[in-house]
Amino acid sequence: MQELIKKGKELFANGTVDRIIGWTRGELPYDREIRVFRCAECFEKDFVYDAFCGANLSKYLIEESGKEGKIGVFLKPCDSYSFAQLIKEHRIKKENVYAVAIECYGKCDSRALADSVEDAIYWITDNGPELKIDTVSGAVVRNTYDYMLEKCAACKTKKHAPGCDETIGDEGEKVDDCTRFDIVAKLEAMTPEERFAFWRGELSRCIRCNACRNVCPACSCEHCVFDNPASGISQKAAADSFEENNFHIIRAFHVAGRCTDCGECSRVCPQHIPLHLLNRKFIKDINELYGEYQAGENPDERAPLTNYTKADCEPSVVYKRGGKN
Amino acid sequence: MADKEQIIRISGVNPLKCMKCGKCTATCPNYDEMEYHPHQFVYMVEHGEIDKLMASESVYKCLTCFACVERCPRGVEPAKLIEAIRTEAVRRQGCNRLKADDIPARIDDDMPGQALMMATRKYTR
Amino acid sequence: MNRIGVFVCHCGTNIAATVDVHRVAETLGKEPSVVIAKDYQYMCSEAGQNMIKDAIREYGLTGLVVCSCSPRMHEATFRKAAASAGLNPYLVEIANIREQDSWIHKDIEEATEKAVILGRTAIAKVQLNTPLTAGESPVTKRALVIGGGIAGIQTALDIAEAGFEVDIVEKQPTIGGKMAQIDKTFPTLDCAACILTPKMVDCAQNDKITIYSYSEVAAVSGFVGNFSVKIKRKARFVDETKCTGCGLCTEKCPQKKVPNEFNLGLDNRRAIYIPFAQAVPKVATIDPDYCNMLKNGKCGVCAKVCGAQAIDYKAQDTYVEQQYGAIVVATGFNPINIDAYDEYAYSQSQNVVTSLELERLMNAAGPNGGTLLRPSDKKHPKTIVFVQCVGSRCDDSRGKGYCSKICCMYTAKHAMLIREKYPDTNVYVFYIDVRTPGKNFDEFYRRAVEQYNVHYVKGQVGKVVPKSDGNLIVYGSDLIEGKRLVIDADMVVLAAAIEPDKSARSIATMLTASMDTNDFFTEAHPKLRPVESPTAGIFLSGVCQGPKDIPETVAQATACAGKVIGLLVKDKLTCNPCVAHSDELMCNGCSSCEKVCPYGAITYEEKGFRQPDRTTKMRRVAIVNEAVCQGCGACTVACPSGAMDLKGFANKQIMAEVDAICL
Amino acid sequence: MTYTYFPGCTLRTKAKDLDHYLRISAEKLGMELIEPADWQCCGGAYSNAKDEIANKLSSVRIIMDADKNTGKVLTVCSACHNVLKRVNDDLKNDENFAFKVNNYMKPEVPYSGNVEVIHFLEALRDEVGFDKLASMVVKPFTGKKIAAYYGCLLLRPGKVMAMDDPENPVIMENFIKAIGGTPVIYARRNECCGGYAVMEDPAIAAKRSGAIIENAKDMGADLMVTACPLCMYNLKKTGPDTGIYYFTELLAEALGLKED
Amino acid sequence: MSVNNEFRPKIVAFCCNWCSYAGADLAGTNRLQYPADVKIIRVPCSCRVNPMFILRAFQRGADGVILCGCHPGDCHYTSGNYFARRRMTLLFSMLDYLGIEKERTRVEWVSAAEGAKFAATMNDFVDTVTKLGPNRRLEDLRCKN
Repeated sequence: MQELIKKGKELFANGTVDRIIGWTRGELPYDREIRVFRCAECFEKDFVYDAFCGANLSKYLIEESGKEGKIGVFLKPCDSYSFAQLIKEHRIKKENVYAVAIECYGKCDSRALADSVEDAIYWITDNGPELKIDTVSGAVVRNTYDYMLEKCAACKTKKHAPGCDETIGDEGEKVDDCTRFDIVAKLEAMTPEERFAFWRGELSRCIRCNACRNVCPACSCEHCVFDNPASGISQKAAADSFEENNFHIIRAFHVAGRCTDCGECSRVCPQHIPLHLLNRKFIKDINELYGEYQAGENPDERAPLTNYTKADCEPSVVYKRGGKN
Repeated sequence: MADKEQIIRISGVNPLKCMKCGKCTATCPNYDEMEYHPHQFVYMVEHGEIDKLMASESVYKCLTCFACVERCPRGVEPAKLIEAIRTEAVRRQGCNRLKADDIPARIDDDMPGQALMMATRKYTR
Repeated sequence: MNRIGVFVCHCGTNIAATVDVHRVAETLGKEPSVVIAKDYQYMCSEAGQNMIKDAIREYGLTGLVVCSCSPRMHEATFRKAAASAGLNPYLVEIANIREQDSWIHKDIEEATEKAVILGRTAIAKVQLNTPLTAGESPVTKRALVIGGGIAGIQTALDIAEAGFEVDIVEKQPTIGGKMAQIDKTFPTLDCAACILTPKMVDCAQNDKITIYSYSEVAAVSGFVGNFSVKIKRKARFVDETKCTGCGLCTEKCPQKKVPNEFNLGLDNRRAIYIPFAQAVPKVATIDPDYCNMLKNGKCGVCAKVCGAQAIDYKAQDTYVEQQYGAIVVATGFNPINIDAYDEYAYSQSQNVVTSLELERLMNAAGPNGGTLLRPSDKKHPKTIVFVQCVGSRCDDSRGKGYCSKICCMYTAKHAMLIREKYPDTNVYVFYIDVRTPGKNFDEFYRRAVEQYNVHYVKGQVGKVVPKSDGNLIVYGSDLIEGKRLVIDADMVVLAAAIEPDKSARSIATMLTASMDTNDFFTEAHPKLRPVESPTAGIFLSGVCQGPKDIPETVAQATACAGKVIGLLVKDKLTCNPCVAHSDELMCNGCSSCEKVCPYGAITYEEKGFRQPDRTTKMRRVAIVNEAVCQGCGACTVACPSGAMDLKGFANKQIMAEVDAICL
Repeated sequence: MTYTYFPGCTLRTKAKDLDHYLRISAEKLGMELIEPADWQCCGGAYSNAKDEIANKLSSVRIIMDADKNTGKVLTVCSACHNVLKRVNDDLKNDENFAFKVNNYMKPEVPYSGNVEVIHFLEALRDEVGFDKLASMVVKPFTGKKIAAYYGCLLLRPGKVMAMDDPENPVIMENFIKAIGGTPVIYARRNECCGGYAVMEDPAIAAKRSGAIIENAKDMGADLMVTACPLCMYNLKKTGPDTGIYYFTELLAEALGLKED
Repeated sequence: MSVNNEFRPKIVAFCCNWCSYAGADLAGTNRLQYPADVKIIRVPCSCRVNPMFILRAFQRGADGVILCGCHPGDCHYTSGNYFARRRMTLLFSMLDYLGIEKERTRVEWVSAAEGAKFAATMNDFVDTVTKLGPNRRLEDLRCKN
């Protein structure tokens, strides 16, 4: 963290940026909020980078990069793909952003951590993998790795997407034994009845709070199709169970081929719906049917849904693959 | 009474596909031995004249060599029709074309067993 | 408030026999916002159209639904009627209750119920229709003709006659096509070369016509009025502008064993050649597959003898890029490969020939100088058997399902010419049917029988057995006499089916013009628009559209030219107003739409937007070029925000249709 | 290359030569033949009647046996080959037939059409290769004009037998070239010899076979070869007793395996 | 009118204007029968069909949705059906993943010349959907107004 603060101050000092977007402490000891720092002093004072900084900053740059001046940003590997993808889609004006690639060893699922401690927490100190938790009845110690966010436990890469201006620390590698498709595969192997029951159980909890939509870097439309009366599907709340499905299928379809699998949707869902399993299904299908594709990785590559080959499989391939009948 | 539908069913042949070009008859190697020729089989089945065909010696003259089947421009397969009629004929009681008693006189030392086997299949129940 | 009029057509009994049209009108009349619902015998008739026009004026209709035949048939008719009564033509919707209802169902109850639903669906859609005005696009006043046979030549000449530039692309070294190979033409028996070659020369001399011979179409982009075509000019290793066509090189070339394709391989030519004496352009071409110089650098004779110094062994393929307003397909035909019919022994005996080979054998410029000699031993044939329908009229597994149309007549011609020239030759024609519709055609056939005593036998040949002396034992059935004929013949002539040229398939793909299962080009309407492809700006000339004889081909070629001229005289084309439109307030500028647009119709610009806080924010937004957009709608689905929509087929409209069907 | 070899009845009796020369040649060519211990007749003739099941069951047994070992049935007798290939085709493509057969035979695993029935000629062409065969020839038939007689069973129906072009076959001609001979092409090589009609009326077979031999001789043949014992019988009965051979005999001779 | 309680599915067919809609017309011209349960919506190209339309159809009670377009390579707009092919493949796979019977959705390429194929396809699809029965798995998802 100190290295990051040093870098931030330097960027302010040499005039590279006039503001930096970063994480800061929130209300609760494990809450981290997003803040735009406008001076080196406030940055030094309030900037935080620790086990609770899971939030992906790239989406905020759509708005921020449209403003005058240049903004600095720290990007974890998974965030950097969203950033690159948004540049590719002309949403972020790269010339107004100074991006610093930073290392990440996995972030903590604060809700799970809080649930593991009986007493009220009033402070947490991140000592590397060890978290010292001060509660009203005394301190306890937890290991970050035992309370990792799903997206970090199934981390796909420690390597940044191209497009950052500089890197702090060593550039990582892709994770060879990435497990992110395991649950998708498990679902695929179920019978349709089982799958239906599974998804009904999950999606029926949706309260249409739109948290997933609002956090998603791919879901960054000026006006969401669900708010567009001309789309024929605009709606504010899930009127019935179909609407829940409809919303999530369409949302997943709209980001298919553009979703970088940053996992933010599931992280923020107050109902703990594993929304990433929808996105990962599309990613898995795309990889299997049209060749490996990672959104944001290659600025010149066409997205799978705006591309085709004459030899593409027919939709009837669906009848042959997937799970049991 | 032999039924046209029965013949069509067991042969799997649709005589209506015939465009009456006569190529089957032209190409039949055993034309000279037959009273009714392949195209007539097709035509007569179409018109339900099964009994006439069944009673004719022509039924036993077909070599099932499939020349007519292979060369028919419309895919009519006359030989299958003829075989269906022959099958119907020999399936009837006492209608075996080849009688056991007649066989010894028809074979000689060189004749392969295959001839007898095939003839039995083609001429008897 | 919408005021919708519904009109239900009986189409005589076509609809009314299966659909209770009164009930449909009555039921739909009760739909909200429907102010008038009527049924009538023929809505497309003048009386029917007047009924619609009157209703538009009387009720002040804001939308019109016609329940009738397919919109592909009469949508334009009813739009025109609406427009003439002051209703925007795009406020008209058709419910297809004929092709997709009355004609495919038998149960009146079911068909009526479906008609009501289809009517409701159209009502649901029309309420969301908006008035549309068509834009305009310019027309490039130049036409491309693909194929330089008689069809392409005639079309090109007619277009040039009207004063427009025309380019002919021909893959062979000369134009002329199949007709150049034919000896005489039916039913008049005039010499094919005598009537064709002057037209070829006309093409060469007409300053409006450019001939790209030995060339192929490599790529096509654009749309009606504005096609852009890349033409590949294959290296002929002879400079067309220098070659005088003297032919010296073709006499001196040492490589003499090249099968002469113009004579169908019945004799040989040199590696450098001019296909035939009257070739246009009359320039030599080097065949790279046989030329020793090109293959191993050892020869160079032609370059030495060429006074014009036209030979260039280093020539490469070149490309020409040209703009056109219209494209004519005249890719023609070929006889099929008859290997699959070897019961006729074509592969076993030289004396079994195809009809086109016989044309060359009888042609004065052919391998025998016009004397009919049988190929194996150059003897005069005394008995010739013609076999009709070789590969035509077959079921799908055996050959072509269609009648090749020209064989009956050319066989009568061949038979007649042989009997005329060699009265001692016996001629048999085995036929399944003799088909001679056409002016003076049956008379011609009867002359062959009555005047020339050609033996027409109703039946088919089943087997041909060649003998070592070159004779052929022909087994054929005579169905009228009920017997089999065994004929000892000198020659057998096979009327091989014709099929579209193999190059047509790839051309169709480049032009996005549709083809039928036999690879013949589909016409926009089988009866009413026979020379146009369904793809706007693409026209069809000759056999590429279906089997035709020369008179029909020329007639169609001229008709096709008429259609092309009709297009090229226009300065502007009315565009399809059903095009994509981006709502800039919703647009993210993400470029997804641009990536899927096949026409490059979408561009982006930075635009300022007033914010609630009175500042202006610059955003990248998509702009659709309405003249270029063809209205496929690919962009509408690629757009994540729904900013992109298609006029006439808007998201809301299609959803309304879905809802009405599922109600 | 391992095959389930089905010789068929005739090869054990009247057509021992066809079998014997095949076996010694196959060994030389590196083909391993496994002859099932308890094979039975193929059924003799394929029944074209759609309602005939029983006639085809003996063929089904042979095919199902092969399914358990090599997956490839090798035959040489034209009749056996025709019956086995067509029954196998029915098993693959006639759902109704396959259903009834599986019901009746009750195999442990239902047969789903994995077995391939191939003729010895096909094996020579596709698996040994005529080029390789030619390289192994020690006594070529140089200068010999040899007429291949296909008959009808080997080629038809063309779609099912799929061995070669039914009207313009080349497989035996290429075989003849491989053993050094000059093939003679004549139109009646794929016409019927009279077949089983010899039982009905020997005169029919005599006429059919006579025309074939005459055609072959007229086109210049010194020798004729066939794959079928019944063709062999009919041809020999009609024509000369010499000059007509099973193709396997010429093969063995060319490979230098023929005794005497 | 006899009361018939047998299940009749609701089928929505999206047909591209250039090939499949014309193919459907040809089926009509040739009087080839297929069940009245099929209702066709004309779209300019198969690529115009938004997954939202298909979901909407199911929402409103359709038992099956079929999309017909020009054969790959023959698209009137050159490439529309290629995009449609990818979109529908992924959508159908997703529906299957959510446990919705995959046989309820289908894509078929039908040219303007294939009237017989159009009728045969519709007969087969109606048959398949009829066998599946009413859209039970989506039933509780339905929006009944």
